[in-house]
Amino acid sequence: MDLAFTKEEQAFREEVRQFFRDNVPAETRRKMVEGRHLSKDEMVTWWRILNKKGWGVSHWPTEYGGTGWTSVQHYIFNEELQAYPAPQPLAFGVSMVGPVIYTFGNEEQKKKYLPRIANVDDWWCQGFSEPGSGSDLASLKTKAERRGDKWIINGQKTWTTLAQHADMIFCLCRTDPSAKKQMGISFIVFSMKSKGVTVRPIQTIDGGHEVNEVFFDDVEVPIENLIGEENKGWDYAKFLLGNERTGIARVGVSKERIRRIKELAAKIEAGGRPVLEDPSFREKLTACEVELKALELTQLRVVADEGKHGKGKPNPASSVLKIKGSEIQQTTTELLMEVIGPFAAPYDVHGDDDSNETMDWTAQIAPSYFNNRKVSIYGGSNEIQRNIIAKAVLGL
Amino acid sequence: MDLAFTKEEQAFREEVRQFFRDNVPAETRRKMVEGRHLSKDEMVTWWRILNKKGWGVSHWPTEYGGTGWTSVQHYIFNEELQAYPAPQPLAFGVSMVGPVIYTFGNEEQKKKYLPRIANVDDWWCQGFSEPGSGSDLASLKTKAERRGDKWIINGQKTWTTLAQHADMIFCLCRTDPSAKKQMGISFIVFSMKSKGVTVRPIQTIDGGHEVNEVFFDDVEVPIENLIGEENKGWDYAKFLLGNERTGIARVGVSKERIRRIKELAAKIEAGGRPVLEDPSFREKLTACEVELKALELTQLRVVADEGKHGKGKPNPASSVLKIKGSEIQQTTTELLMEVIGPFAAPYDVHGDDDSNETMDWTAQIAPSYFNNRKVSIYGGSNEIQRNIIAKAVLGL
Amino acid sequence: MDFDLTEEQRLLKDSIDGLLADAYDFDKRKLYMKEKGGWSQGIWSKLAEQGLLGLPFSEEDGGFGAGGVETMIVMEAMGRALVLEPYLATVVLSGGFLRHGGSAAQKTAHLPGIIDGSKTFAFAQLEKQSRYDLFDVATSAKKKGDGWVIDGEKFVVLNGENADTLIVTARTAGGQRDRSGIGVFIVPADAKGVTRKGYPTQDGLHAADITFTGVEVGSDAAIGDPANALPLIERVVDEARIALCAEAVGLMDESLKTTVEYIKTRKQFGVAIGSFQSLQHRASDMFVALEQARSMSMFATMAADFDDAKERATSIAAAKVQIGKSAKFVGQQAIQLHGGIGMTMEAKIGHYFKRLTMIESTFGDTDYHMRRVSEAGGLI
Amino acid sequence: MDFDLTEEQRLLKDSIDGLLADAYDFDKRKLYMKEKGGWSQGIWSKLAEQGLLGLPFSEEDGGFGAGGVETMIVMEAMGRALVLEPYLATVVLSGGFLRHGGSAAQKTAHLPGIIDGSKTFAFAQLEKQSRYDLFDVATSAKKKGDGWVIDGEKFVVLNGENADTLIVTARTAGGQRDRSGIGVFIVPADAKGVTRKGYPTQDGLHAADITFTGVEVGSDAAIGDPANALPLIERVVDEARIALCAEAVGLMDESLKTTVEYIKTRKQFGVAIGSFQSLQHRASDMFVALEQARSMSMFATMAADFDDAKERATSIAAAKVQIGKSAKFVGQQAIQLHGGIGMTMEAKIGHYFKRLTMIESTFGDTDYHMRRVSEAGGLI
Repeated sequence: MDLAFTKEEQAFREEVRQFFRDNVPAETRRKMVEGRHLSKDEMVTWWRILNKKGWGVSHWPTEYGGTGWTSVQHYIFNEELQAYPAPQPLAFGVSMVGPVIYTFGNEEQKKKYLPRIANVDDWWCQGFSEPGSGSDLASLKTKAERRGDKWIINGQKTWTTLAQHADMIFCLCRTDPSAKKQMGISFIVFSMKSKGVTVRPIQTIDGGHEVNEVFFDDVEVPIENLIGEENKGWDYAKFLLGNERTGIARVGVSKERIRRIKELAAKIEAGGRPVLEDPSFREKLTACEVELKALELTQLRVVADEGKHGKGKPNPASSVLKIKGSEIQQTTTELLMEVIGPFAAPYDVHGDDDSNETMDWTAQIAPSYFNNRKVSIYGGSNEIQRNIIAKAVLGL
Repeated sequence: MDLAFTKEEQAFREEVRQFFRDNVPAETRRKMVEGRHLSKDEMVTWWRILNKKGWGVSHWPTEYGGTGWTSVQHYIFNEELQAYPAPQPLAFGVSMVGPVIYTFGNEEQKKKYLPRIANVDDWWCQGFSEPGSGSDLASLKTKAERRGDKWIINGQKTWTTLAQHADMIFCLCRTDPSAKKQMGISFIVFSMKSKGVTVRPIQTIDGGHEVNEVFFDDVEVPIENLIGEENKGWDYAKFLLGNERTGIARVGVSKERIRRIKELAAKIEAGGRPVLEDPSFREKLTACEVELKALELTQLRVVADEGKHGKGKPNPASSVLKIKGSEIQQTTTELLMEVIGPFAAPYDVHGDDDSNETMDWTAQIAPSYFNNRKVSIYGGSNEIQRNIIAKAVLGL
Repeated sequence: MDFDLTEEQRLLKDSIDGLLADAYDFDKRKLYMKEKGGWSQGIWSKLAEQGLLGLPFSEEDGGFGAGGVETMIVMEAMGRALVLEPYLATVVLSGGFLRHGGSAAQKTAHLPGIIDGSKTFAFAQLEKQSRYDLFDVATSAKKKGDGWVIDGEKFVVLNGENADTLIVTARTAGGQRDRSGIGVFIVPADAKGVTRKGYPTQDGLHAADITFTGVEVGSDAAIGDPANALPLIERVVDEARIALCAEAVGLMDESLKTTVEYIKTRKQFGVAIGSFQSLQHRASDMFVALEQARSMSMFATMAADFDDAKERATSIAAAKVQIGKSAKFVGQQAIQLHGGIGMTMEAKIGHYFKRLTMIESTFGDTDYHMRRVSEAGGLI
Repeated sequence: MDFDLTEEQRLLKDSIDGLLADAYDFDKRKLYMKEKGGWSQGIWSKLAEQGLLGLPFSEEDGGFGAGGVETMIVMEAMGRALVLEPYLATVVLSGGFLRHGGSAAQKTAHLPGIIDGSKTFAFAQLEKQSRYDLFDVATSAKKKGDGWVIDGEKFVVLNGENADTLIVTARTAGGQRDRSGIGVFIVPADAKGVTRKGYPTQDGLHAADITFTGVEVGSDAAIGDPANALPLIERVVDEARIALCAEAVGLMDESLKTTVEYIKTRKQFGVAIGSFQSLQHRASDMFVALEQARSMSMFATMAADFDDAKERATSIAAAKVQIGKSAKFVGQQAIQLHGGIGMTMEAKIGHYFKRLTMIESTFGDTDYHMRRVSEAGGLI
């Protein structure tokens, strides 16, 4: 047991950090710091910089463009990326559909899709959730019927993140209506520009537009767009969801936000002294920092352990990452609310203008608090996570 | 709606308070303040003073010695009693078996038992819980078989509070083994001096001896000791448990303990200033005071409302009393632990000697913290209370 | 001590509940938000018609002489319906200044417009640096002839965009954080030198940042003692805090109801999610938080009449602490139990959550009032 | 970075786990409690035989030169078995003073007795007024000839009743709360003027209040610089805090296991209570608290080697915060989930709860360390 980073790991951290300093567009970073939404262009520009450096799909097998890093290196890369902050690679392409394609797709599919995913030539979105399915994903109803050399797709997806930007979708569709729940589902990819695809925005309580409803009305999809075997889609979905294990803690994001809290709390006064010097605020902040440090270590334990437990038997501590990670993210947004106090109230006074004064971006603080309520709901709600710990870890 | 106490109610409070000042033995009060155990003699002496004043069984019907007070008067009396502090009347006699006897007993039983209960000529204990029954009380196994003019009782009870002092027990016994769970249970009273009754102490984690196991081995009980009808005992038990509604919040007890915390925290220093001036300690204490004030009001609402909802349909807010009341009691013991800090460790250094120095009774602080863990377990655990709210109040 | 409503209070409750049941469902509310200033003049007129805008004013001033319990009833109902109209700003706050500090002439000039619904008011108090300290006032009112000249900036003034008349705190003497030397002034919103920048707030209400540049008002503009109005300000703001507590209870009550309804009907894994014990217990904890808040809302209402000023202030602060804590828990859990749908603008519950959130930081957040209670030596 | 145990660490773990599995079940522990001083000389000898008492000492001093990870492994195992023997007082604390500050002569005189199990030690530090501040020392050591005269009172000295030798903090100069002027002295427990009043502690260990009245020791009694030993004290106490963190992790780990076992078997309403979702989720939350504590125990172990003294101290303080919070939650919930049986002396779980409770207030409670982390500017 050696609990320190090696010299090599420290050097790697410095390299990564320097690359971000030199290459993340200043405007992109500023918007991230201020909790603003980025434009599609801003995101894609950055991802292409990353891909050019060879870090766009870092965790993919080297034959498809991956880096061959150790799990600790991946951890360091992600932490630095979140903490700088810069946008993480588009998960739907890089972390979700990419691995499914290189693992279960045929050669043609690999050649066709993987380079475009890496370079974000296509923006991907995920067609899993449906109205009514929620945590019970397998109850999905969207169906794909085979007609000649086409799939005819009908149904509705929801909570489809950034579908408004998307070129492609990977979709779970029921292909055998007579099979039981998890059976009879297939994993099909297709263009969002296809006739019959309609995207309807869902406005969330923070006033933002991140998620959408997507309707399929007799959408025709070439038969070769099925990934892997017909009716085996549920297995691929499980594989895909299982890949997302350690990123969910979002330690770097919370670290960055705590730095922001400290900066702001040192500036804003309450009762004639900076909020940062208020003992009860300070104690809450410290409590959050301690939990975050513990989570960081928990994450490192899981990272260091990856692969040792074998697929399907993750480190028991990994279940902690989602619960604590989301709680801490929420706490940081609550602390920001406390710092800003009565000035949380104005809604979008200044819009996205470029002014640099403090009060300009504080209108993002309440929306960020509201928006972050989602992190204990999505990706398997924290209640579901507790079920998982009880059953899979404690054997209850 | 008039949310202030009337002049009459205020005068009553003053009268009660003055009576306690004049009549509670000083030594009894001191022991209560310091969280020590009282001897049987000390308790009985005080209760007889109370009974002589006519306040021993205040909530009984006047024909059996009650006072005819309004529910607000009862509330004031109990609050002042807890806050003085002085021992509350022995619940097992006064609040539990007494009401069962005057409601369901025959004339002979009333004449025989009620005056002795009021004057604590008999110390009563409760024979309900059994090993294995816990929250599922109706699964009890102790049986009473009719043999001639006797009941022959065999079985075991547990968590029998202060059975070591008891002269009498009221006991739920299975009298019809063929009947379903709640059916076939009878309510029988008998002498703890009967042949075949064995009391075995249970030592609790605080080192105290409050509860016992009680074994019945062919105990012979006169047939007339059945209260009410045979096999209707479950109804009487429900009646009895339903009577204990507002006392459970123990607002006065928590108030008194908060006063003690403040006294001690003003004396003991941490980091060169009294603990009471430590902002984070202070905030926790204040938070607890606010919750307690809210609970006091909640209790007043329930009290003022008593009888209006009719039997069996209590004020929905009454379910709050047990949960919050126990949480606050536990918090106050935690705060005392924080005040005393490293000096919580010594176990019973000075025993029950009479020295008056601060450090003398601090050895009771940790035991009191340990002991108070029980308040969220007994009387229907807080988990059971949440089930009750969900089902009975929210309709889930 | 009696927690039952009197016959008149019962009638009042039925009246406001009835009005809102008819006129204020969630869809209608969306339409009201689009009206000028973000609320409905039609509803405001109905409130006036039913006498609700005149409730707390004395009969000789044209009102009904109602007390704190009546305001609690109205505010709780308004919370339950998520009402947008400026009752707090106009009747409770500005009306409060006129009631408690206004001269006969000021009352005559302004109360009829409030009571008949023709005028709305706003209370301009918050400054960039003041945060929750009512005595922290940088805006100045300097003597000029018989009158005053007001200069300064006020922020997040509720109903500030729409109000006909502003009630403004300004310093007439002393340093920025002195307790003395603060005055309260009536300023017509269209006075020369008043600039208003209006905007919606996070909870769908409307507010404004207001600049006062050499705004001249007459000698009759000062409410009460222009050299020492802090006690008046504290009293009126305390009444606003009490009203906010009641509104929050209404919001929480409706949030819990809505959530319980939702989990009873929403199905997952073939059963209603309300059948899962962990969600049941969460809902129970919400109920506990609500009832504790309800108790403290009543306590605050009661405390407004306490003789001892310190005890009154501490009690109301304590109520705001409890309401803040309960509101946060109930609001957050209501969203959590709704799941994804709770995150959308289309669902009602998120709007309750947002209003509850904003109430927490209005006139002092939980920490601020916790400190006040602590510094006063607590409640016991 | 590597969280795996080395081969040697694995062997160490097996060795201590094996020893305790054989010799330290709950019933045997009850017998050990009744031995002189409240712990078993037999177990102590076995620990010595297996080399565990010499673990952290250098090979030239007769030890094994093991590091922090090894102490973590041992303390966690001891926590799991609820060990009574004075490892913390003798090996970690007193041994720590000798290791880090002792002269060659002091090591030669004292380490062999520690390593072979023939002598135990105690660290006399706490004073009536000092609470958690290590620099708050009223006990005095006054120069007399070449040696020192010690006067003062120490409280709750772990193993103080039984120890052969005491390590005592005493002030050689300055005021009671000065950071300089503090020395550390080796005092034979049977020295003239030493009075010990022993007693059991709430968790079943033993401690003593010790009075020093004109206790004379030689010039060789001072460990390190008698005028400036606070850095040494802070270092050693930090190591004790790290050891306590590991012990607490062992206690929590076993508490959770015991609780899960219990709710799997305990039946109510005809089913195992572990089938109720609310209890399942509570157990899950206990698991989360345990894993967070485990992480911070490792972090503290790692932090002992940090170069930056301030970062080291802050990191260890942070670990104590996390351990304190987790210990409280896990301990309390373990009792709650056990129900009535958890309240009895007969059940194992209550004893875990009590030891966890005592650890929280040893060498600084959660609030104390929280303040230290805050004052250092936090962790980020």
